[in-house]
Amino acid sequence: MKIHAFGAAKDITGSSLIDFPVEETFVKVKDLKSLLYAKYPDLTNLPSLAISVNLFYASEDTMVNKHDEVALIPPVSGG
Amino acid sequence: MKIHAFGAAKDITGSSLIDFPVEETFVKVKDLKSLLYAKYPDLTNLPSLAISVNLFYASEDTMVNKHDEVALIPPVSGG
Amino acid sequence: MDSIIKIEEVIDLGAAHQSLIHPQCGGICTFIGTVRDLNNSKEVSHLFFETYEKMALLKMQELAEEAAARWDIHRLVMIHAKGLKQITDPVVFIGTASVHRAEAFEASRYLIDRLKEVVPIWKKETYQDHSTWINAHP
Amino acid sequence: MDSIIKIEEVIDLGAAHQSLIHPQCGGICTFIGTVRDLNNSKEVSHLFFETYEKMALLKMQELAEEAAARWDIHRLVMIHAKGLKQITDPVVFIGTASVHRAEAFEASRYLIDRLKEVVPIWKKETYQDHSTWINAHP
Repeated sequence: MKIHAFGAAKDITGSSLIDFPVEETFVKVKDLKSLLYAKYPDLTNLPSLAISVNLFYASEDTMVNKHDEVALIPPVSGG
Repeated sequence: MKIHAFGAAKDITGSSLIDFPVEETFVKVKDLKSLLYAKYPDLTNLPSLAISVNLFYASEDTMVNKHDEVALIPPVSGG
Repeated sequence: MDSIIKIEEVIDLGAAHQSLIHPQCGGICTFIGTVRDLNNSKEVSHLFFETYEKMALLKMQELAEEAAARWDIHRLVMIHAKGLKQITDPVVFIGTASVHRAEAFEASRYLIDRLKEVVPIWKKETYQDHSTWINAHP
Repeated sequence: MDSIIKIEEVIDLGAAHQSLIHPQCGGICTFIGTVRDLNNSKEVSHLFFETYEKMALLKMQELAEEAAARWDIHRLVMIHAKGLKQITDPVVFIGTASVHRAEAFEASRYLIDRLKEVVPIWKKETYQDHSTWINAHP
């Protein structure tokens, strides 16, 4: 699964587009986050980490398909 | 006494600077207004009429000197 | 606080904005009043603004001081137009700059609200067949 | 309602204002965010904005639709800058035009408040000796 990473999340993962191994075709956002936290423990230091799926904020129970556009959204700071 | 008139008040008095006869050297704003209403009855049709004395809004009891800068201020409508 | 307070024939919006920029400020809130083509369902042809200029400038200065006492603003601009104005012309410009945005929004809103209440400026609207001073009729 | 929603390297403030002018509108309220020289008492050298551009534009579009549903606004402009920015550079422009001023003030305030909450854009501040992503630390 390709996952975009921005801002502080990009600094932690070391790349703006990470190739993240996921076994199943579908995975729940909360399970994906657990896998990400296991591989990149520093992500747990962020005040919050949202996941977007196909350009929309996803809930913890959203099912993500391997081919969806997924991104790691640390706290925003525009404006 | 010279009195400036603006907007609708100017249209009623017919001039932007009227030469208004006042007998005493000092006159209260409320008495000045009575004299003005007597000479220009249409002024009473305005929703309000403020008097400024030396560039400040005056109260009904303000004393006006013949040589003060006096103006008739109908409802403002700037902005 | 630095302020610019003016009454002029034509408002230079670019210059007005430029003077609001301040290195310590993160937010600028502006209000621009423009001439509308309709008022109370009547088609407006043009406007005319008459001002009691000396007193209007003094009142605008007072309002600026009130705003500066109430909100932490670093820059303030208040400009009102005078004379003949056509549809879409800017007739008033209010702008404030502050460290945080809430103060700029509140100060600019206060300034335009109070300007409309107390500053001696009068607007005459001309329609197809007649003219009238706004607010002068009960 | 007509709206302009963009993310660009440099915000053209003159063009942004021009597109807010509408003959039926009497009031335009704008907010311009600029780079401050100090944040939490630290001297800022410059900023960098990273954006998730596709999603940011979609979110801004959603906010514009929310504002249009809530207030009677005829024109709306939301522009955010990206890339490297220096002190006093404009980084965000919000503007709305409405028949009466209250709606433009409320809509513009809503748009900037919500933009800061939900639009995926990140600001990195650089000081004399280090850089940090804003809001990324507890």
